[in-house]
Amino acid sequence: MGRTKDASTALTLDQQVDGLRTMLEIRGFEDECHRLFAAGLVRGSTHLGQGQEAVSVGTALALRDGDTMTCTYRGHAATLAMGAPLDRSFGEILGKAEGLCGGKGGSMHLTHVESGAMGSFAIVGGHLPIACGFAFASRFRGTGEVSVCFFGDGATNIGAFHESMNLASVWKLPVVFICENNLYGEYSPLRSTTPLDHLVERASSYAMPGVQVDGNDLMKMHAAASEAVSCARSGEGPTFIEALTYRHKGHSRSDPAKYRPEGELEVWLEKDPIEQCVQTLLEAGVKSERIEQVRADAATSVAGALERAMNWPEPLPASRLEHVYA
Amino acid sequence: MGRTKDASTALTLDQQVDGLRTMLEIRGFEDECHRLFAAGLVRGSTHLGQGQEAVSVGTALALRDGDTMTCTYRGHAATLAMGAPLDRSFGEILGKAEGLCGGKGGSMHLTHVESGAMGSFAIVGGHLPIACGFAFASRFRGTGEVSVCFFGDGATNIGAFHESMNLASVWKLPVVFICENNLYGEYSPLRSTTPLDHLVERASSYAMPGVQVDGNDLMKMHAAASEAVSCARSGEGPTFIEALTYRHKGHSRSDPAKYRPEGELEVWLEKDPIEQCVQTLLEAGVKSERIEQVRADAATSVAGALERAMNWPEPLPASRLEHVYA
Amino acid sequence: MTETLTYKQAITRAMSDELASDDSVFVFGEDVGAAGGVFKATEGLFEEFGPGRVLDTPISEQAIVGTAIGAAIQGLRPVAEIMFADFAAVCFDGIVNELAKYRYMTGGQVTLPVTLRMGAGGAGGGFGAQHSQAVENWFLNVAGLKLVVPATPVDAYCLLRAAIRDPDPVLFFEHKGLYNIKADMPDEMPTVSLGTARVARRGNDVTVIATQAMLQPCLDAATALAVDGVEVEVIDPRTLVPFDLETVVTSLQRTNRLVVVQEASHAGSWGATLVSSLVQGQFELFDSAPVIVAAEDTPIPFAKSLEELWIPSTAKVVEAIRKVVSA
Amino acid sequence: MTETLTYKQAITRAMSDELASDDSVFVFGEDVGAAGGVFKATEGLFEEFGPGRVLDTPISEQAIVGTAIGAAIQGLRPVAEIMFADFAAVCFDGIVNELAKYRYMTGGQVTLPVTLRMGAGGAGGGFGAQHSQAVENWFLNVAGLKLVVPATPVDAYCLLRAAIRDPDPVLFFEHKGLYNIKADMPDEMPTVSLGTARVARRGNDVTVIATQAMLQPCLDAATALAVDGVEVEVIDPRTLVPFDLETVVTSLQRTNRLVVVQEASHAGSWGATLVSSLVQGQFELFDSAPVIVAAEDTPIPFAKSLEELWIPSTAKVVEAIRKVVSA
Ligand SMILES: Cc1ncc(C[n+]2csc(CCOP(=O)(O)OP(=O)(O)O)c2C)c(N)n1
Ligand SMILES: Cc1ncc(C[n+]2csc(CCOP(=O)(O)OP(=O)(O)O)c2C)c(N)n1
Ligand SMILES: [Mg+2]
Ligand SMILES: [Mg+2]
Repeated sequence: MGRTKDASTALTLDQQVDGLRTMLEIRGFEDECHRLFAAGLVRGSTHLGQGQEAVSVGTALALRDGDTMTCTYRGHAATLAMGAPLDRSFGEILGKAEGLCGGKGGSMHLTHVESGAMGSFAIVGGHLPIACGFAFASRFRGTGEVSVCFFGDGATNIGAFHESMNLASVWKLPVVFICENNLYGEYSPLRSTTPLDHLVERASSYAMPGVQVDGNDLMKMHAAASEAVSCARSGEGPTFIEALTYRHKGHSRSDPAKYRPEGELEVWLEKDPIEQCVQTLLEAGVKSERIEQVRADAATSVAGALERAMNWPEPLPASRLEHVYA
Repeated sequence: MGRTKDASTALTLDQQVDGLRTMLEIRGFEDECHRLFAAGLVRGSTHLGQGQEAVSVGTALALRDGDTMTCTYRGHAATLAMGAPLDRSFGEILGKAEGLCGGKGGSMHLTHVESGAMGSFAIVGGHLPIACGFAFASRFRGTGEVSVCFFGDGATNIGAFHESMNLASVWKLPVVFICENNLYGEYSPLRSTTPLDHLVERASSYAMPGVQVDGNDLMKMHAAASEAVSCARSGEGPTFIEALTYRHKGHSRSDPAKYRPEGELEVWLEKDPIEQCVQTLLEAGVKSERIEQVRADAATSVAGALERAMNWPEPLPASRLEHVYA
Repeated sequence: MTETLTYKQAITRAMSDELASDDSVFVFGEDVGAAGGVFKATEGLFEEFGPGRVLDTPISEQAIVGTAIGAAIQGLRPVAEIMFADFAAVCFDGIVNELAKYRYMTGGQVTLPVTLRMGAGGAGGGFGAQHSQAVENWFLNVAGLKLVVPATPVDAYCLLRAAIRDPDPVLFFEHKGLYNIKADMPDEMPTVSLGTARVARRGNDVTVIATQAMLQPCLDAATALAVDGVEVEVIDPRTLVPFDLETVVTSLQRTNRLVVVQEASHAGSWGATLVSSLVQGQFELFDSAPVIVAAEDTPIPFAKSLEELWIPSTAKVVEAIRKVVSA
Repeated sequence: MTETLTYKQAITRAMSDELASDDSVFVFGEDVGAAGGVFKATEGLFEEFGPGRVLDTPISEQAIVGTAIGAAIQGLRPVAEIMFADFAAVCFDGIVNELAKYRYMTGGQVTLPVTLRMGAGGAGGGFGAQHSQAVENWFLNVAGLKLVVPATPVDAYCLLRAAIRDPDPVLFFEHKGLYNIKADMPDEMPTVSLGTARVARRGNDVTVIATQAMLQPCLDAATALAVDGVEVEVIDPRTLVPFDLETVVTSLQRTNRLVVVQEASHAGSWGATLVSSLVQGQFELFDSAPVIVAAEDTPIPFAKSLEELWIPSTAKVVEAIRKVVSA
């Protein structure tokens, strides 16, 4: 996906269309994952984020080459938004030799260092300290690179969150913490585990600027991320962004999401980031044919990527013994 | 030390005198520890808290039987304030059979469950989750017992602090978190590790009431603790108290405290909690003879306790194999 | 009518029976309440015992372990779930420095009847390197903990009850690959004490020791080798601490040959510990070098074909047994 | 003129030389900067290299380890101090689940040249159960880490430089009881690679393996036994992972008798691992049962008289050697 040159500028229409395409590819990718899982072609667990795409894509549009991104097991969107190839991402989930990690990571660990997708982490909170490390390296070398870190609402209750927020603030590290508040940590509603309605309030505990944003609105998400990124880049330190969003599926493959109050999903389906984006574009004068073309292109690229990945070979047995040490 | 029957009442003069005596005993105890250490009679490390006595004593005066207290390696004051015997506390530090823990814990682990002194913990933050457990037990059984937890300013940057504060708040546990802000974590001034001037601000991250108090003023400390304790007892949940105080000595035996700005110690010596308390009592009409008597009594009891402890035998060799399991 | 339960149901039943019979027992952890647990091992407990006895927590494993410690010191019997055992790493301090040592450091002032349940092992399920580890091996060098590794539904039930009854901290490792295995429950549940091994198959030629999911390949290997007249004894220690060395030694006195099979790499493992103990104490009993069939010395790879090579297979067990009996 | 350095000074010197020769090296941790470290092992570095290269952190070990990981992935060479090794428990997840596995899980996309220094062991100093542990044993079952346990000032220097140069995560355990021992430095410092043992004393009758503070009792025992004509070979593996098995096997081929001495209890220890490896691979070399002289299976007690009994003593080592040579 094309990145903006100057992060603080609002997105052009073309960039928005680009963002839409990425969101559509991600959606297509995750819908396929869902099918693959149901068909028994993907093992273990998989955590889908349909409905949350605008958070990752809006943020990625605010980054430039050299910036880094870390995310969670629910990290397909973020990894793809950074520019990890669709086919190799499918490949990893299918455990193929050409997978992003040679088949050794799996769905929860998609990583593509080349594009700045520095990892999906499966221990809640585990990557927040590491995101500080990327930011530290940037400051140490004076590169201006920004470290963006995605995590969930539930993750704000784990110790690593606290230590990372504090260190980032006291060291004024160029990191942007983006909490994807999708209202649930696994099956637990936020308010049952957290004594706050607005997680953004936690920022003040670290004297850090905090921003709450509609995470389903690509433009708003991009704007919030851009501002935080340029603060970070210019040495003003970290920002905490609470992006309000929702996952359409359950927590993981095995979750039918019965804990949702009736009607909640429907409300959020109405706020689907992709359809909202389409609406905005149409209103801004983009032709519906162009949108249909983008939809079709995204579908084609997903289908092509999946087909390639399905045909890739299994990893070589000897590969399992590699990469324990350098 | 006598505990108040009704925690929310202000201290009577007698109680204040009682508090003074306890502070004097603690001071005497710690001064002796200092000497013992210098004389090579205490091994390992020891963390003294001269100057911080009013925090522990003011709080302990707000508790009733059954309440519990947890503290850090700098825990002599808190343990003694709860009522742990002076002689057995000396005994523990000297590694004697009659020591509070049979000589198996040492200076950093003084524990006297009988009086509610549930432990001194040597891993920063390690006891905050445990304090939640005591509070949970109280709520589970409906006993109304309150769990009080002391820790330092530096400890507010460790993960366990965050998890404990959050859990206590969301579960409305009867726990009082008392941060003894003595301006330093080891040799690091607070502001070099923490992006806040007032740690009490951290309470809002947990929707918890936060109170800042002069930790060198016995009466104010007692008042703040009393209010928090009665909230906790009545089911209103936890409170975070930031008690401003200062340690007269270095962090541990090996620290000459060179990092202090010139004059800082002198300012705080002026605010010595014991001398302040004496002053208040004199102003309230307590005779200076009575005060002198209290000083003498405290000195005598410390000296007697130390003498007894010094004469106690070493632990039996076989005792080292006991208490690994029940 | 005999009742058939899965390993998971047996675990739920054990908690349910404990909750019913002892008011001081409570169950808590992430999503163990209304949702019945990520592994569904606490299903129904919330409905039966209510939110006062079965509690959901935030994602705060340090707070969970600490709460268990404090509650236990006050005389309750907490049963906490750590979900995937790999998450024991985020509360390792609470377990190793506080839970394991509190009683000792305080000179025995209290006991700590804490049970920490966790879904362990399960390599082969495609959960990747951070959700499949045989975490029990992390705790071997830490005095003060008991480590339970049940392999059957009956043992899962009996040992979990024993763990909850036990006055000491117990880490209870539920093997994720076994949650759905089934067994008939005896009408009267036996009492199993921690520290008693189970002989899973009798034989006189070689002693094979394995736990949990590694027992099946051992039993399969035994069946295969029986055809060739090799009689394999298979022993399931059931608990790693305390370890029933006696049952193993008694077996070794007959067989004089030892194979250990484990779902973990060799260094710092319980198998290495066992072999070391036995050669130190019973050197003369060994007619041939003992063999440990261990998992490979790498993190657990995700891809099916790689993960299968990581785990000890029946073929590898057969090979190891042939080696020790022919030496 | 030969220079004499303490173990601690050798460590400082190694960091200083690395900071001077490689711009990508930085040193950080709690109070390692202006204060020079709780153990004073970073004294002078802050003054020499400034606050950009030598940094104080909050009390946040998880953040420290994570920062090291992220910085290393980006090509820096972080040297982090965890102060007392026991505190590795509060950042165990970062070390075991992230640091050790990142390279593997990502299919080798990067290397992680992280060095985590920690003050380990030191039982005997009266620091109690939470500040004296031989923490290296917690990490044995975790693939992806290298474990270094230097015993002398020269090795401390050489191995720390090797650790910082190494492309993989290295846990560097500085024994607190050795910080003040002194040695003459050679004019030209040798290069020591991780995974090469050092023969501390030659002998043909029995091979004794020990690390760090346990070497002295072994050497003392060797001296004592020499009087009786027992020639003891003492080997210091210097690194536990990688482990130089070859040097040990070569010795065993001559002596056929083995004693391991360690400042840690037996279960899950490096000694048990070594004995298990050797009897599996070199069974025929053993003329008698190997013996491990281990610390007692309890937390470390505080009182001097108890703590002394916890640690393997020269007398116990002598006894063990006598036992294996006479068997
Ligand atoms: C330390 C740790 N504890 C528990 C888990 C199990 N777990 C996986 S995802 C999850 C919920 C996380 O919720 P949230 O942070 O809101 O992210 P979301 O899944 O909603 O994206 C939990 C508890 C884990 N992976 N790591
Ligand atoms: C997890 C952990 N990290 C580091 C230490 C070392 N340490 C002991 S005391 C201390 C400073 C604590 O400062 P603070 O919380 O302000 O308490 P104070 O000592 O001032 O009473 C540190 C870093 C420790 N014991 N545990
Ligand atoms: Mg969520
Ligand atoms: Mg302090």
